[in-house]
Amino acid sequence: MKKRGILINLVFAMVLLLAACSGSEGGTSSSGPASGEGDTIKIGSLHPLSGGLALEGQEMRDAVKLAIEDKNAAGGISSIDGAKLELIEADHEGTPEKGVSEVQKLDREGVVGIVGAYSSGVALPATQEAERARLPFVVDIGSADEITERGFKYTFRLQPAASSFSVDFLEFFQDLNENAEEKLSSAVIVHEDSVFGTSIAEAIVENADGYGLDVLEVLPHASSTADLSSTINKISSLKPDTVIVTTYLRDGVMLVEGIENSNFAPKAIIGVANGAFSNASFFKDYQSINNLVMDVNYTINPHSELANDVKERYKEAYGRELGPNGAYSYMATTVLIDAIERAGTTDRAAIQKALTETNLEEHILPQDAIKFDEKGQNINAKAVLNQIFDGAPKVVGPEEYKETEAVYPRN
Amino acid sequence: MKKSHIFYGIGLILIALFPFVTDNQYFMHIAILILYYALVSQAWNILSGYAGQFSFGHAIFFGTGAYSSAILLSKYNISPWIGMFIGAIIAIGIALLIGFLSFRYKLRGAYFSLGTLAFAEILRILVQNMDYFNKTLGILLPIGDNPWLFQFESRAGYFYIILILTIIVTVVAYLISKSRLGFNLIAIRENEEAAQSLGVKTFKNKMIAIAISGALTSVGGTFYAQYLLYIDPPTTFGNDVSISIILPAILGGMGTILGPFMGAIIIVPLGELTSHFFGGFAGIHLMVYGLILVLVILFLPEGLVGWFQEKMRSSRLKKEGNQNDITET
Amino acid sequence: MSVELFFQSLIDGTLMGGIYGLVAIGLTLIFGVMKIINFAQGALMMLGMYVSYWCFAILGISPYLSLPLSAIILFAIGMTMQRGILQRMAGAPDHNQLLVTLGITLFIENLALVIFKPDFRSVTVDSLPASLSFFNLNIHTTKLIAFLFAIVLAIGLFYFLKKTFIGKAIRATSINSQGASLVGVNITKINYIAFGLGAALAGVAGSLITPFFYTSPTVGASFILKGFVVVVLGGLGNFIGALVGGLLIGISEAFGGVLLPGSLKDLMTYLIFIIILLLKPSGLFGGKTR
Amino acid sequence: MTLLKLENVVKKFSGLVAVNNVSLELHEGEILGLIGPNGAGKTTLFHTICGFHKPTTGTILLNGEAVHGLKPELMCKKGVARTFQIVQPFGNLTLLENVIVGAFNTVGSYKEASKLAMQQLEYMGMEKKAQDRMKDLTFAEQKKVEVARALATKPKVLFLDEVMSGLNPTEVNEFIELIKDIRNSGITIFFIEHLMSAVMALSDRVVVMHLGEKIAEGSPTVVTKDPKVVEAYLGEELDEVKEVKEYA
Repeated sequence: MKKRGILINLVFAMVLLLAACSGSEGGTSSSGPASGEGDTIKIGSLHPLSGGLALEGQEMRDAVKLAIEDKNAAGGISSIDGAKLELIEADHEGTPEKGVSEVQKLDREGVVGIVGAYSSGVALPATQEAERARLPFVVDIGSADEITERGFKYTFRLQPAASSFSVDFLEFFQDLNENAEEKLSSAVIVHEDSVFGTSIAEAIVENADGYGLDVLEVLPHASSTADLSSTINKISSLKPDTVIVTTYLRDGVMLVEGIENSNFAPKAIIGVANGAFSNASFFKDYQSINNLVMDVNYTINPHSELANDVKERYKEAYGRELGPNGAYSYMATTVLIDAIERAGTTDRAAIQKALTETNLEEHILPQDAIKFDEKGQNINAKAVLNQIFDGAPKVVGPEEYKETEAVYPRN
Repeated sequence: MKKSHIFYGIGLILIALFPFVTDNQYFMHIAILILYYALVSQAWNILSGYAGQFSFGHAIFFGTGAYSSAILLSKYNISPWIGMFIGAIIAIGIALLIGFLSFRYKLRGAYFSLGTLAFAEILRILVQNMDYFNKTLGILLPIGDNPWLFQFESRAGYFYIILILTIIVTVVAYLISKSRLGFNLIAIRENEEAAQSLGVKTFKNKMIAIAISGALTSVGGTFYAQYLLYIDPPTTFGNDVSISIILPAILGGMGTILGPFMGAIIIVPLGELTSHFFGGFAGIHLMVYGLILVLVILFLPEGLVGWFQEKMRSSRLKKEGNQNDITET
Repeated sequence: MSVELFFQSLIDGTLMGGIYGLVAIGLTLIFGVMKIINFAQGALMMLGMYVSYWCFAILGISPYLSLPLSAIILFAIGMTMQRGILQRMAGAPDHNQLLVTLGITLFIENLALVIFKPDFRSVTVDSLPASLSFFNLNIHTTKLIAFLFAIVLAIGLFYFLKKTFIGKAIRATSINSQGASLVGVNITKINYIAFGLGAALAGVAGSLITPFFYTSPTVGASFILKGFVVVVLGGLGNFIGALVGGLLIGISEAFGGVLLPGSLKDLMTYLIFIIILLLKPSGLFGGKTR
Repeated sequence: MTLLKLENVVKKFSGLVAVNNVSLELHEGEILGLIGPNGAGKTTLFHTICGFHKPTTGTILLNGEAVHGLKPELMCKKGVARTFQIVQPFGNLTLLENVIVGAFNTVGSYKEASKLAMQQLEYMGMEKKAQDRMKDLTFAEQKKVEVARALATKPKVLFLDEVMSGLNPTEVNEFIELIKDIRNSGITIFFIEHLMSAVMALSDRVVVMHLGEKIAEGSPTVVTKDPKVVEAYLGEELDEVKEVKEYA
């Protein structure tokens, strides 16, 4: 009875499918980059440009753009006759399947490498897809340990893994206590409950004993929560010396504001890879509450002139401060460009090989030369300890990047 | 009947040949996504399109399938082929529990929708807080090329699996639509009182519908987990998942066999095309996507297949009308 | 649990509950009268937040002063939505309306993303102290104001529906639109007004929460699900019910957050919701069952 | 032989007594009419017998078996079929599909069900429109399909609730013949009707209800002369009273 309608639909479906198939034959072949002599060399940027993480994603995309423009302004890739670089943007919207399809799309566009991810949930399947396509993927931000634990050849990561963050934090904590008159030990950990916050918090709890840290309670919350007052009430009732915080920007501000307005003042507030405490708008807009807040974070080397130059030009071009996320995107792109330059070709395998041999000394991060271990992890990656003084962050650790002494405990 | 079978056969062969036409990974991935969305949407269609119980929380079953097979593989080294069935059985259990509560207490219309949504949120929060499920860290599955463990070197392997699964689910839906169960479900959707008066056991039939729908959706969840190899609570139990399960069937035509497939064949490429053409301006592609969604629902309220059927029907009526005129004159 | 913690949780829960109620008031009007599950309500609230934000950023006006403007603008947007899209779907199945509002949400949110950029923006009200404290307990000032507004709005709307002609017409339409049209109520017009009013209330809610909540394109998502829960708890179209439902959720969350481990406090909301849905689907204050 | 027996059936709705202590018997093979002014509780009585309402007190026996409180679907399985005062079509389905739903009450396969359904449509003279959608039909046509749908469940007894309202005289006459025919095929009929001509022409016996109570029972000619019945109809629409008196 419905037969005829169904048949017509089916035919329609076939036509669509066939159109898709023939389209594919006309398209670029899937293996190998399309760019030949005289063409531009394409670099993919894969970040969350829309949705709840759009702010971070767009900041990072802009940093990739800046790195590419810098290289082009400097004459392009000199080992390939000054070939110019071209940015291909992709938006993974924070969803894994979109991440996979965007990697494939970038692959089809003929990029020679991808910089990106931000969310670990997308980084995991996206790097896997890149591995399948033998396409170098430099993860700028993406903290889940597993990203570099799968034995992939084409995956490299600049940011320290979650576990190393936690260890960095614990070491800073121990140092602070050694130099302080009053030793702090009890702490409450507040974290947003996605992979990012959870993995860091869990690693801290696991290793806390060895560093004299006594975790009273772990308080997770959804990153889009409307209200943190019960978290704050719980903190005031537990009265810990320290509040350890891993959150995104919005909830981080809500938390500090809430603590400030409560009857309880912890002796230290220390962020770990915190999305708020190293954010320019937090320094500027929240001076009444942010004084002496600390953060252990991947960030920009304060002593590097190159870093200051990049920061200034970023602000000029995009009207926004270059945050830690953007700094890593900038460097991840630079690392990829450096590898292309050394490979002297757009062959992806050659670029992958060049990436493994990376030894980049001129950079804007507070670490020694950027080098990857056999898993693709940036081995010298290091977090620094920041503290906010009168609305400006200063590095207070480790020794070699220190700008000033830490105030600890803060009251 | 015979003629249509031939058509379907040819159609299937054409689809099955797809991997031979292209070795382009991107098109393969899109084809897989289309089939996968057709599958889960068809499964949803059984409960919501046929039986008229509009679920807004099918992520419940999707996540159950994804997590069951992933946990069984990563913790107990049980092949996802077996995990798929265990997941389906667990999904049936959850479906019957939710169904019992909802139908016993007569949740209807929007209330049933909001109720299922709340159940999905409850499951997400529970999974997110239990160590057994690795909390929010999710589960990363090993990569490999052992077909016994649902792993394939080439994408074609995944393509054929999802093709076969989608065919099975579509055939199941077709058989239901031509059976007593199917007619009972549609009758419940159209008018529950009238259905009862004709001997339709509404409670029992709704329970069967939610069980079948849940089990088949969980199969889709298993495939998703094994295809992307990483799952976490928001991408399996989140609201967005429920919505993306619903959309193809609505666009294609709820309560029709080909609806979910037609919807998927439109909506997946639509998402890709909008991000292709407007991708350079973050946000605009989703604006266009939202706009097209509104327009389609506004102008094709019965979905594409429903619209076609209506066209067919009215042209047939017109023809008959003409014939009557001729005979009368 | 100490006495102090108990009362502080009670205060915070009550304030937050009032805010959930505030968000739900517009929703319950649209849901109650037009039976539309309006997913775009969160997006409309976000637009209200931006109205207040820009008034603050450009003109330095406090959100409490820009509140009427945001109500008027949102009223116009709501009416346009109803007129241009939803009215055309009268008689379409419920789920189609729901999906259309979903499409509209996607459109509005991403439009905001394109125009306003994804930045989190905040408004400060310097003329007010951040919090009042007594007996060692703290009350968040701007939350308190939002809470008081919620009460005033709920009661005001309650009487608006009871006493005024338009209010009565809205109620008549919600009970029996055919009957209402028979006695001379212009249903189409009432629907415009009701939807416009619902949107305006979203705008007001948005303006009121800007002083203590970040403004960003996706902010609506934080409130919309809870909004629906509150609406059903309170009973469709029942403003006082929405307020009480909000309080119930707010307080249970406040105590759940203190007493339950992890992020299980969110579980409370949905468990309460399902229990009410099953046992008393007409809501806490609904007289008749469906 | 008694097919259906009601003993002291009471149905209250939050204080309001809709059916008050009604007892009656339905004999196998008869056509029993149920009349009474508006609000007499006729439809509520039907609902109560067919399982849509639970009787507050009282017993209902079908072939000697207590069936009160059973759900409508189980009543249907036991051979009780009905139509509705306001038609309850499956609007988006075709006529044939509507009737197939009923046919599946006793039949398992689609093939058999559609065959049975087609037979019922032919019986009602609706086979030409089998592929039309129910919602596109006229009111009178929908009523016919509803009867076909009920018959497709293969009932022992058929409850018809004002099946002839809104029909023109020719259609009424057709329907009267049809109902007789259905009874002759062995199905017992219990019907509510306002149209007195139809009641007089069809009924073997008539039961009269007023304000929830049974006030009279007997052959149509006797009942319509009953002063209690005439009184009950006073205050009703005039022509109906006239009609009752006409037959009195």
